[in-house]
Amino acid sequence: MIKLVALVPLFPIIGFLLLGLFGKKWSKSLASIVGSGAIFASFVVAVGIFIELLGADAAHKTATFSLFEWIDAGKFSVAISFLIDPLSSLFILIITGIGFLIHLYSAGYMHDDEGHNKFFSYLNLFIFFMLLLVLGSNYVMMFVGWEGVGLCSYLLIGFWFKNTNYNNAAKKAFVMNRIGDLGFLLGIVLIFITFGSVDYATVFEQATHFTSGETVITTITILLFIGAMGKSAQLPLFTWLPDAMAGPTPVSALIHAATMVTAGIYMIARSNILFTLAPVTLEIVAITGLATALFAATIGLAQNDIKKVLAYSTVSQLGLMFLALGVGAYTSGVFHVMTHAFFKALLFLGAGSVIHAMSGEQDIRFMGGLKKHLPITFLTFLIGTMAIAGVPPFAGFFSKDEILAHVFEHNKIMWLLGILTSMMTAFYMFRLFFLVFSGQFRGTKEQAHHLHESPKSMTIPLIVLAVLSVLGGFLGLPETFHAKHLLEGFLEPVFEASEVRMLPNHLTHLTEWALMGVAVITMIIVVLVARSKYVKNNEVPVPESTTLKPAHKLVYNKYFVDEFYNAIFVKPINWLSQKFHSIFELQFIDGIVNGMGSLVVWTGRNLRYAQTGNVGFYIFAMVLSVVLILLVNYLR
Amino acid sequence: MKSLILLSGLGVLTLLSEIFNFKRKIFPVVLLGLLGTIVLSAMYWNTNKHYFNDMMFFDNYAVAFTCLISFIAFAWFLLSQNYFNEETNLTDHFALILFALVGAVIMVSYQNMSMLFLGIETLSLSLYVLAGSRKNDLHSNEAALKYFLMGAFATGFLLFGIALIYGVTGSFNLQTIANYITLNSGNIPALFYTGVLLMMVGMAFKISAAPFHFWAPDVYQGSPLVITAFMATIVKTAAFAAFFRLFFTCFSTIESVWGNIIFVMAILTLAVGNITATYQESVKRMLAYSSIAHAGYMLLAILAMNKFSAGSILFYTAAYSVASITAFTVLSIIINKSNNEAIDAFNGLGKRNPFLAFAMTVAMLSLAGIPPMAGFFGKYYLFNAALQSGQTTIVLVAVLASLVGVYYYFKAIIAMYFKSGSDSSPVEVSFIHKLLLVLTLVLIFAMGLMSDFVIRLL
Amino acid sequence: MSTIQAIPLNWYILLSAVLFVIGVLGVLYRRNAIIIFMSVELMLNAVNLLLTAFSSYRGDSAGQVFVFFIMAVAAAEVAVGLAILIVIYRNTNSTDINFLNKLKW
Amino acid sequence: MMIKYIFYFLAFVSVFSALMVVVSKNPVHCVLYLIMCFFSIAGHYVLLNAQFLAAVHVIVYAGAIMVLFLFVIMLLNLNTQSEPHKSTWLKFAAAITSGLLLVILVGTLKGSETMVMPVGNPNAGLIKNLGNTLFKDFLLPFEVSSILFLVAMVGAVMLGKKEIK
Repeated sequence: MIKLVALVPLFPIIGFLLLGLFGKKWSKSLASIVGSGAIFASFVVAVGIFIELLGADAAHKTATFSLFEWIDAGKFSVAISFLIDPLSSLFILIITGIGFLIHLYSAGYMHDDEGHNKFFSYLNLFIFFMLLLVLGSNYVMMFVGWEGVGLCSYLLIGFWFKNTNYNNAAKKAFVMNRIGDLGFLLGIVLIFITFGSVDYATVFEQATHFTSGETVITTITILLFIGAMGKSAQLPLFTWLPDAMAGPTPVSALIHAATMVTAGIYMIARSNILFTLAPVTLEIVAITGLATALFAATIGLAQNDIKKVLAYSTVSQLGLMFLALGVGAYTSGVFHVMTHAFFKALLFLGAGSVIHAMSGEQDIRFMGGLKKHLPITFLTFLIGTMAIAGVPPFAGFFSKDEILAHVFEHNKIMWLLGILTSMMTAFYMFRLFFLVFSGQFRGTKEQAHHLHESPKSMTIPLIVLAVLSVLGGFLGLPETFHAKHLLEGFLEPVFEASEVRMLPNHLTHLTEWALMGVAVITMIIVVLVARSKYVKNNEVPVPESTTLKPAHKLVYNKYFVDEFYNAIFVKPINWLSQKFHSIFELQFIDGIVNGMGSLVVWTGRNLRYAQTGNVGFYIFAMVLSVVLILLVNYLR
Repeated sequence: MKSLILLSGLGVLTLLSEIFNFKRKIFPVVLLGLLGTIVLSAMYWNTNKHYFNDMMFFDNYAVAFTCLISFIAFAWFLLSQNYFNEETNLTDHFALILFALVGAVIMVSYQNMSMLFLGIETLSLSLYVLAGSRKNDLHSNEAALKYFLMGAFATGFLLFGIALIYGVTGSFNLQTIANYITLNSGNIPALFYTGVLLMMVGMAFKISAAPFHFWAPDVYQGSPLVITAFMATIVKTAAFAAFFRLFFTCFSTIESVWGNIIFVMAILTLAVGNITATYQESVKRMLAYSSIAHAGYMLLAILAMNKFSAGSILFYTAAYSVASITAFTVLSIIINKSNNEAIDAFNGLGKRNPFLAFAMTVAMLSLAGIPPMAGFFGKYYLFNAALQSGQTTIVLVAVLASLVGVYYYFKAIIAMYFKSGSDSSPVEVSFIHKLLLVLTLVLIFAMGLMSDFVIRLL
Repeated sequence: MSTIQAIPLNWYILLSAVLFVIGVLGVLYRRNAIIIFMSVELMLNAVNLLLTAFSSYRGDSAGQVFVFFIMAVAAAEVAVGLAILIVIYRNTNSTDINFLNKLKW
Repeated sequence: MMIKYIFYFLAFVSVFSALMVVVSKNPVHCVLYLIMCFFSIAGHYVLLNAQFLAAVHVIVYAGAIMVLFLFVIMLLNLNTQSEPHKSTWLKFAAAITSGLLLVILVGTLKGSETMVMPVGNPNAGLIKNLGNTLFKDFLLPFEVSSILFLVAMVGAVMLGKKEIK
């Protein structure tokens, strides 16, 4: 099966070509069958590769397949070749597997959209580029995939392009990613200058000869990390991701939660040896990740748009993954990528199902009590929420716990902040969950009338993902359970070179149990607070504009505890959350990004007046330049 | 050489067709002739023939560029096919274009300054006339006069440079001049360097490098669209090939004289071209600025001046010309339809004709240098060539400039896919244009995939 | 005694430089397109003089042959240039280059 | 000695008439001064032992090109009144710029006194030698210039002829 690796990206591109060329004349069902079928075919091959790798002994876990020399200019040569190793095989499994489920889901979700067939062709193209990104055996191919997924994401965010907001979101995503891409590109150039090659095998082999902390490696890794910051929405380049929610929900699930945004993590995990050799960069990665996690979680506390909450939570979880990479826990980072792909895709698809049922309404203040109407969505969403909040034994618990354990080893204060982040995560996720599913329905009569469970093509992916969210964690049981960490064993060959340079695990079993205990107990407290606030007290966030009359009269039970809690925690946090969102995110970061663009355009606007249209002036400029050139020559 | 004779013969034949009344049939004849030119010149691959006392030298560089120019001309004739249906002066146009091609072919294969001068003039004179060929259109008039005045003026500098170089070396032959430099290094009179720089000014004008670029936006905008397409592709390719040939054979050993100046010129060109393009409303004018910007990238090859330069220049000009032809084809269809060359005319094209929109998108992406289109590899090879010569600063500037470039190329894409225009009627595309677009699209992708092959030619 | 012995080559170079710059001055100084053409002709003549001087002092006729080509081109250029000018004059009734400002920015 | 004075005289005439071309208000005067300038340049050619070139020069420039100029000026009826002028400031700037160009050009031309000239054929400018060079070495450019003329002809006719409606 491994030899067939070229088939994995081949199917989606064929799918894209078929849909792009003939899709217009096809019926919607045919288009969705071709689109999903292409991904399913890839998935089958990916599973085959995965199984074969599982069985292979350590020496045969890495294989490279060259198709042909692509670029050959002097010393610089790039081959189109695929690298299969545990890391890439895991990623292609996630991409094709979840990709297939989301294609299936889209068949239902986009059924009434006129751009249905076009949508599938874009999705296939996206999968193709994403596979190229993870399968390439050198940085140039990764860059090609990197640009390609950016393009598709851009196309898909702006898919409903009639709305200018969507447009602006697409543009913002584009600009921010460009900043990151520049870093990545410069990083590749520097890698080529330093190592004389862009091939992973050569680069990593040569890198082992460098000593830790050398400036050139630090520079390379920082540049690569800038690229990762753009694509994986880290501080300060994260603001495009919440805006990107303007696209259709399956897109949010596939691109902006499960796959594309984790490309940055893949890149760092792939280049782990370089990062291990640059402790300074690792520290920067850890701090950036932690700051992003904390920051996004804070904003998530006060969002009212169901997709925005999930978006900020994605940013926050991505921050957590970077934190893991930053403390050198590469396996844990990848583990969390996997579990996160399961439960975040599930949550987004669940949200899509809710939005579908609510006829497009996304504001959670107008939902509530959907438990009765959407039983399957309710159950699966509950599982997803518990998984992300870290309820044992759901998937998120194990991966998050593993990360936090490594962070504890690294730095206690970081661990404390990490726990704070996961508390906030649990809070806003359960707040979301309670506001949507419990209590009374707060929408209009018309919406209430239309409430319905989604069709099978949408619920089946939900169920599959829910099962994965429950079981996914068992791939990486902590040592304390005296079980084998399956994933660690599998990924061993990829991170081998880094691990010998890292400190071994110091934590005793007792400490590990204690850490887990703290995490679980704080989580339970937070969930209970959320429950009392939103279920018992039926609290609903205040509408932004007073003209909007709340559907239900708000009932406040005047407990002293509540008052106290409100004054000490809720108000400051809400205030902070609002301010972070409005001042820091919208004004500061967006301001800088937009400012750069405006500066260029402004210069363009003024520079063009140099083109006066007057021939006399042109000739003057020419003669003056000639004089200058000759003068320079004379003085030389 | 045979290709040159064939092209001249074709030009004369088109003139005769007016007299003997077979001008309806001349279009296919010209197309066939151009294909013949490609074949004839390709046959001379690896022969390295010198002609007429070393007036011309058909090395592989010349052969490759002759093929490229003839091919672009072929594509250009397909593009302009329906433009000429309305023109009364069909044969005059054809003859002038063919004679301009003769000039272009001379410019890529000359080995003597006199041939360079005559090639440039043959090309330019035809274009002065063609730029002004819409006699009742003030814009076209203005473009012609501006082009003519400044072109003649720049020729003056070029000639003064040639005269000075002749005075010092006693020859117009490139090889003799190069030999003179190596033999007398260290005791060359200052006159010679002045001559080199004045020639550089003349050539910089032809490739529209800043600060000698001022004519380009106005002339490109004012000329009839198909002529603009011709100027942006064939003229630019030929002028650049001539520039490079001159500096590579003659002056590569005295880089200390012109290196810094071209360095500054390249930065200025990149900045002016890319930044000014961001604010343009007219797509035609935007493409003019973009062509200035591309001249800036091409200057990197001259700065690099190593064994990779020739190949990267060939690839870059090819990628740039093919993408430009695509863009101009779409633009001409749009202008035909809506009589509006502003960017708004593209609004909603994604709906009105997805194929056209796709073609335009690919062209824009290629011009912007997004992988896996040909334009990306063009930039890549250029940057690589410059890096091999240690020109890191200019590569950094070029990368930054290309980021700005992405902005304005995407303006067109945004207009097509994310905006809806007042006119939503579908756009018709003639069969020939469809054929041309398919051909260029395939090329853009194929060149990306087989960049290796092209680059190894030279 | 021939010219070559009597007059240093430098004088000719200087003279043609002066004529060339006067031509440039004319292009910068005037607004009438016809006079600008004439100034360009002046520049070309300066080049011709320079080439002829070099050619004579070197005893090499190639330089003078090149002068023929320059003359040929100058004649062709004038024909085309004046044709363009007449077309413009028909439309605007002027040969003032400052009126050429429709295309800008 | 005589030759030196002839050179001075011719140089003075050519520079003076060239300057007058630039500053004369009446376009017709400009043309006449230019013709004068061309004659003085022809004189230089004779001085340089390039008699054939001098003859061709007079025929082509004074005989053809300048007549064409005069013809166009008469045709368009340009005179002092219709002559546009740049503002004084611009004229000043033009003078300064050209002055700079002259200074810098002459600056780089200096030092060429030491240039060693090989002793070639003193009769290089005679018709026989010119013809040999033109039709042996420079045959191809000669042929190409015929294409150039064809271009100029076709172009001028195309622009000049009335549009057929």
